[in-house]
Amino acid sequence: MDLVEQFPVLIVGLSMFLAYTMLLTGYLNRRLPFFMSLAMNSFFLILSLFILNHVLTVGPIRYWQGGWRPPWGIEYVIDAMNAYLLVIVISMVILGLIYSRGNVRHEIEERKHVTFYTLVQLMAAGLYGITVTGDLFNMFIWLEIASLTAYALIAVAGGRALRPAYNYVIMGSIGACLYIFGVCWLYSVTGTLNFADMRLLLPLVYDNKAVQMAFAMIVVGVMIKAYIFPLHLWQPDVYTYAPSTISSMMASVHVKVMFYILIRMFYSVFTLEFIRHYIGLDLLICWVAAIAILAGSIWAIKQRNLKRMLAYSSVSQMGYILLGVGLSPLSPWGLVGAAAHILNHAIGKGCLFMCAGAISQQEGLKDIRDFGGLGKKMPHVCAAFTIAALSMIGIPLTAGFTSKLFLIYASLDAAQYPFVAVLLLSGLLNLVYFWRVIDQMYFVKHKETENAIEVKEKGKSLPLSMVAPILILASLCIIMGIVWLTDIPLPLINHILSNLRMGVTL
Amino acid sequence: MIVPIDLLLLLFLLIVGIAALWVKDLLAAIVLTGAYSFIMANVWLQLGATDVAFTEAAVGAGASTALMMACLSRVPRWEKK
Amino acid sequence: MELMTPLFAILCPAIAAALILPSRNHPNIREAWTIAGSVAMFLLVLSMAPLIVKGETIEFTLFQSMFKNIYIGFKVDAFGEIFAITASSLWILVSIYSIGYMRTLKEHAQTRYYFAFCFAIMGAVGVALSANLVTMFIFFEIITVSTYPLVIHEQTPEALRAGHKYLAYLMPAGAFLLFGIMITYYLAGTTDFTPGGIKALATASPMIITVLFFAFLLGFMKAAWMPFHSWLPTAMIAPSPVSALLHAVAVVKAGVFGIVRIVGYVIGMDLMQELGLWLILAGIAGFTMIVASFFAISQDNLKRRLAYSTISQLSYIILGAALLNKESIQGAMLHIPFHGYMKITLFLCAGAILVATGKTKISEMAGIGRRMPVTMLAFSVAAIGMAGIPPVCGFISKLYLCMGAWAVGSPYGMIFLAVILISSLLDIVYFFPIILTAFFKKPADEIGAIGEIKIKEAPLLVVIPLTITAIFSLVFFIYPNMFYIFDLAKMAVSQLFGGV
Amino acid sequence: MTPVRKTYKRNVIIEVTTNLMFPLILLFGLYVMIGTGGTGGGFQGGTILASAYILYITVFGHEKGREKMPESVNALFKSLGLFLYNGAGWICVLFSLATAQWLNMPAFWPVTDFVGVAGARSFLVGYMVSVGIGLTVMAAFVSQYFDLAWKEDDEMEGGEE
Amino acid sequence: MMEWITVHVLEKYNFWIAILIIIIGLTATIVKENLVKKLIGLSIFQTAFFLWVVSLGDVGRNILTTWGLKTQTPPILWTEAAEKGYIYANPLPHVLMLTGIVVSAATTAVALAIVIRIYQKYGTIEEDEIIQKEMEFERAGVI
Repeated sequence: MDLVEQFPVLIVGLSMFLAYTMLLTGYLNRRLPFFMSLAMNSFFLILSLFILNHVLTVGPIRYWQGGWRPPWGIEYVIDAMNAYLLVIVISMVILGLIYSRGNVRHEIEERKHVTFYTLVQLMAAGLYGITVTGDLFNMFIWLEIASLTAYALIAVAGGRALRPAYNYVIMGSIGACLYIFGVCWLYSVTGTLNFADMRLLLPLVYDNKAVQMAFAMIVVGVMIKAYIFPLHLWQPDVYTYAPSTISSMMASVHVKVMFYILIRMFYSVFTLEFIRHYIGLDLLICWVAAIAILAGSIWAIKQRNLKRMLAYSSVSQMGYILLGVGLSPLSPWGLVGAAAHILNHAIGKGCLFMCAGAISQQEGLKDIRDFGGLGKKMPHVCAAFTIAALSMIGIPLTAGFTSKLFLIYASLDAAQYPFVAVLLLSGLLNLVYFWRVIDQMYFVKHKETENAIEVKEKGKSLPLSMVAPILILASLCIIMGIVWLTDIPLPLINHILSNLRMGVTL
Repeated sequence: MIVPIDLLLLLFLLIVGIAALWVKDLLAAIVLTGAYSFIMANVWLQLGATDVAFTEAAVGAGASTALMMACLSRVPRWEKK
Repeated sequence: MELMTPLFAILCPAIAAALILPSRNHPNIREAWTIAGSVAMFLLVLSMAPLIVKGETIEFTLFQSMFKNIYIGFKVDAFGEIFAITASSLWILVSIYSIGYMRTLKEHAQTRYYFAFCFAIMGAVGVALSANLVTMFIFFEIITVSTYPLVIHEQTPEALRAGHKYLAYLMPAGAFLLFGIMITYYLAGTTDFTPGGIKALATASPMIITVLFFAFLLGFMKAAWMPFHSWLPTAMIAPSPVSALLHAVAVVKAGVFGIVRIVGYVIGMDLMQELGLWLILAGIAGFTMIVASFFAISQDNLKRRLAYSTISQLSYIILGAALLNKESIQGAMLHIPFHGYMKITLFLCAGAILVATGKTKISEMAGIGRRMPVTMLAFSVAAIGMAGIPPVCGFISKLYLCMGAWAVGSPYGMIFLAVILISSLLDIVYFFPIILTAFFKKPADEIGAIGEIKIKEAPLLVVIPLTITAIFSLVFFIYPNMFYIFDLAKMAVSQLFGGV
Repeated sequence: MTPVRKTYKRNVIIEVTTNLMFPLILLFGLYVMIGTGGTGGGFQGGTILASAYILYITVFGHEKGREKMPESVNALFKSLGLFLYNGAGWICVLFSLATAQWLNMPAFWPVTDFVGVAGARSFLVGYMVSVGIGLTVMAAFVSQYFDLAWKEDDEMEGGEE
Repeated sequence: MMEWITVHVLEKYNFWIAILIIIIGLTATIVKENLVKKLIGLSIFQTAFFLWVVSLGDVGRNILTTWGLKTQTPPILWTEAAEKGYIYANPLPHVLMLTGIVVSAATTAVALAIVIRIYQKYGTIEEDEIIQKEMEFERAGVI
């Protein structure tokens, strides 16, 4: 057994281990937990890169916990999709942590810092767990760990965040229950919880109503957590009032992992044949996604609060990923688009939320209409915001363009022409609401009111720990925009397609 | 398992569950929730799930109820509508 | 032939932009970077011309993309080289002009201006040199985004509204273009520019080709064909050098360039002929030529009149491409640089008048020709060229266009010949009043003002570039092969029509 | 209703009963945790342990409760439990380097045999896991109870902000 | 018809009652304004759902005809029992539900903490009043 095959369990186990060690060391020194978390997560990043390399060169990693064989024991399976997501999740967690260093001091009372970092680390552990596991029920446990910590982290902000947090608790619990409900039904039919095993056993009972119902339940349950359009009602408030670090992490990582569950369910537990022939859900999902894309964008146009606008924008962008997932039974490019957008949206939206936090921290501004002349006061943050916004709009040479390109081609390839129009229209709607902010930042002449000067004197300049992640993410938007255009990710994509057994490679 | 007892317990379960949601007094509601959990534990015992029953008795009927009570000591006792 | 030159040419403005940003507090250094970048780019672009005249094609693949048969790279053929030479040579002059213009008017946010300008030019030259539609689209969008800060340079609510209008037209255009590109790739499996059209498209159904054609036509809204033209006059709120280079050359010519590319290199002449699409395109072009000229007559604002003139002239190029024969296409290709030189002269003159007198309206310009003889002389030369009167280069391209229309032969050809001639006549109608006003009309307030208003020529840095462009417009008539342009056009046509 | 902060009222019977019951409940919790002869039961046991503390806190008030279970000790228990649980897994990894597997109990057997507790075998690891879970659960529930029921002195009734 | 009822309703009364309680709980979770009541609804919903799943693990129940004790043991398999051919309940759903109970308890705790914070902030735990207060605060510019 290779050493690298230990790494998945090392990442998950050590994350949990670390979280509680941080809690203890918090009593010795309040600052220590942050550094411990940062160091260990950086270590995990290296490990995850090794895993990615191993997966791409050798093949999927299968790890049996406790030496129990898969149908009974819990299996960790890492194929290309997991490894890719794991790298994204860990790097976004690291950047979020660095950002939180400056931001948390501003938004959260000092005595809660240790708990805050512990919870963040626990949430990260939950997300890593979801990513590596190959067992339906184990996934539920990690899902709940990630969700429970998220509830708490949102409520940490206090004030307006509380009611949204409570709503999220209720909605999230219902979603998790639906998920586990579906899993139990599947179990009652097949008697196994392992992805691979279930994939083998399920085709015999695809006709079974229980299986189809279970599929629907799982999908709806996960969709609540991933705030697909009609189920998104808890989300805008949460993203608006949560601490900026958490908004950023939720938007960039948490929801991506939820989507990962969806993708797993579609292609690792169920198969393309099931989705296409037995329930015919593929097009329904596409239409839901299309409505989400348009509705999210239209709602975003109506918003005045920057973070709320970004939240609705996220609703719309989740539609992109769902559209990719929905199209992939018909065209492999759909999955490519979804996989690409998972990364592109993570870096883009992460950056935007971080910028929103930075702006409200330094200048105390939340309303877009007050942003006049911000480009001069906070040049770096505004430049990063602009780049990330362009990426969201889908201007070429930014990351967002490539995912749009893949998705448009997927819709053409699948002969679903309405979605081409939806995607193009959505790009224009994104333009409307993001351009408003860019206009305000750079081009609108602002009145140099006394109030503004006062604020400027009062506000300290941002610490490097906040600006650095923002700039890194903004530059990643451009770097990834070019990398996705090249054929560098092709092996990864081919691995993902073959591991999810799409039957085709590019 | 003994079916009459099983049925009886399930009936209780239904009644207690509805009652817990019905009453305006939150204290009563919480106590009824505890009762509900405890009856549920009995049902599970009937179903041969001793370990789950045990856990539910400890966690659902015990700890959760205690936590809710603790919470109730700080929020109003009566539901408004 | 594999050569890195196109890449270096594209990188020149990008590097200049990167250097401009840190030296924002030192205006002289900043502008030195701009000029250095422009000269370097021009030399690099020009250095490719001799090779291309010999019939070579310079290719450089940057990288293969995830799509099969789509690579991001450059392929310099004769047609692209014409546009690249035009844009890059004019950039040098406009950079010099900008320095004089911006400093005299003490404009704000000059760093942003130069920065965005570099990217806009990069986009234009990138469009010229790109090897396939995807690469072209990337540079197209770079043009759109980078010209926005230039359009709203004034930052007044009015300018912002103009900028929004600009985006509201060009961004949907980008969406249509992307749609067209994806359809092309879906149908043909490639988007490379192939002289004579992509073969695989010939087998597609006529319906889809028609849809594709209209998608591209809408996508190249930058060509300002009617009725999707109104962003162009609105965008004239930008500073004069911007109007000059971008809205007479870079942006709009990129759109026209795209249409010619589509006609000649993607859909192909045969298919255009077969499906009758050429008639639609020629009809749109002819309509635009006439109507825009009428619009121009009624404008009092000089720059707006020039804008409508631009719209009209751009359609000459579209018409040339639509008529689908050697002469017309050669005329279209020649009209790109020639019109560029003439129109930029006009815009630079308008800017010079603004700098010297602060006047923008034609009715206020009475007698200005006597105070600013050099400027108005240059203006007259360019205006004569616009109307297609020798000895200015506009005559040559229009001659070829007329020959092309004649060569079509059918009644349609005669109609379009008439359209070209009428439009030229209208050119005279709206340009000569300006010249007459400037030289022969006495200013109304001359008596009271003669002592106080000392109207002189604009600063030297402003006057020199416009003089040079005017002289070049004349030189092109005598020696059309300057910068290899005539040879390149001939080569492009022979490539298109199968090496005759 | 107008909640009035009443001073703490002592009730001898309840206090004495609680004092009597407290160790017994703890004992029962421990029995559930490790006394049943196998793995499992950690969570239930932990809850029962916690219920003992919750009873104590309810009867004697928070101040005395905090004396019984200070915050730092609580955090220590919370962490310690997880260390035990997680550590059992890591120990197994360490002792089974050839086929290193997390929580692979058979890997631990040679060691137990060597030490001379062959009869315990995997139970040793099982106990570690159980006790770990139990401790964490107990500490978590107790701290939750503290947090929920702890009325800060400056807390205003009616919730004016 | 009778047979259908017997097979689908009477023999599966556990499931039916569980579904009934699930519906009641879910309705309460959504309809009730009081936050604690919402939570109670959620807890009832979750527990009923666990009942549903545990019923799955109860193998071989064809009881209505054979009233009385059944050879069924707790899910611990020892050799003797296996030799004697005892039917034992499937342990896996139980294990799953153990975890589920834990999760529901944790959810309850988190939600209760948030409820208390909400009460401290708004002085009420009725959702409509909270929303009203939020709007008032917003108008007053407190938040």
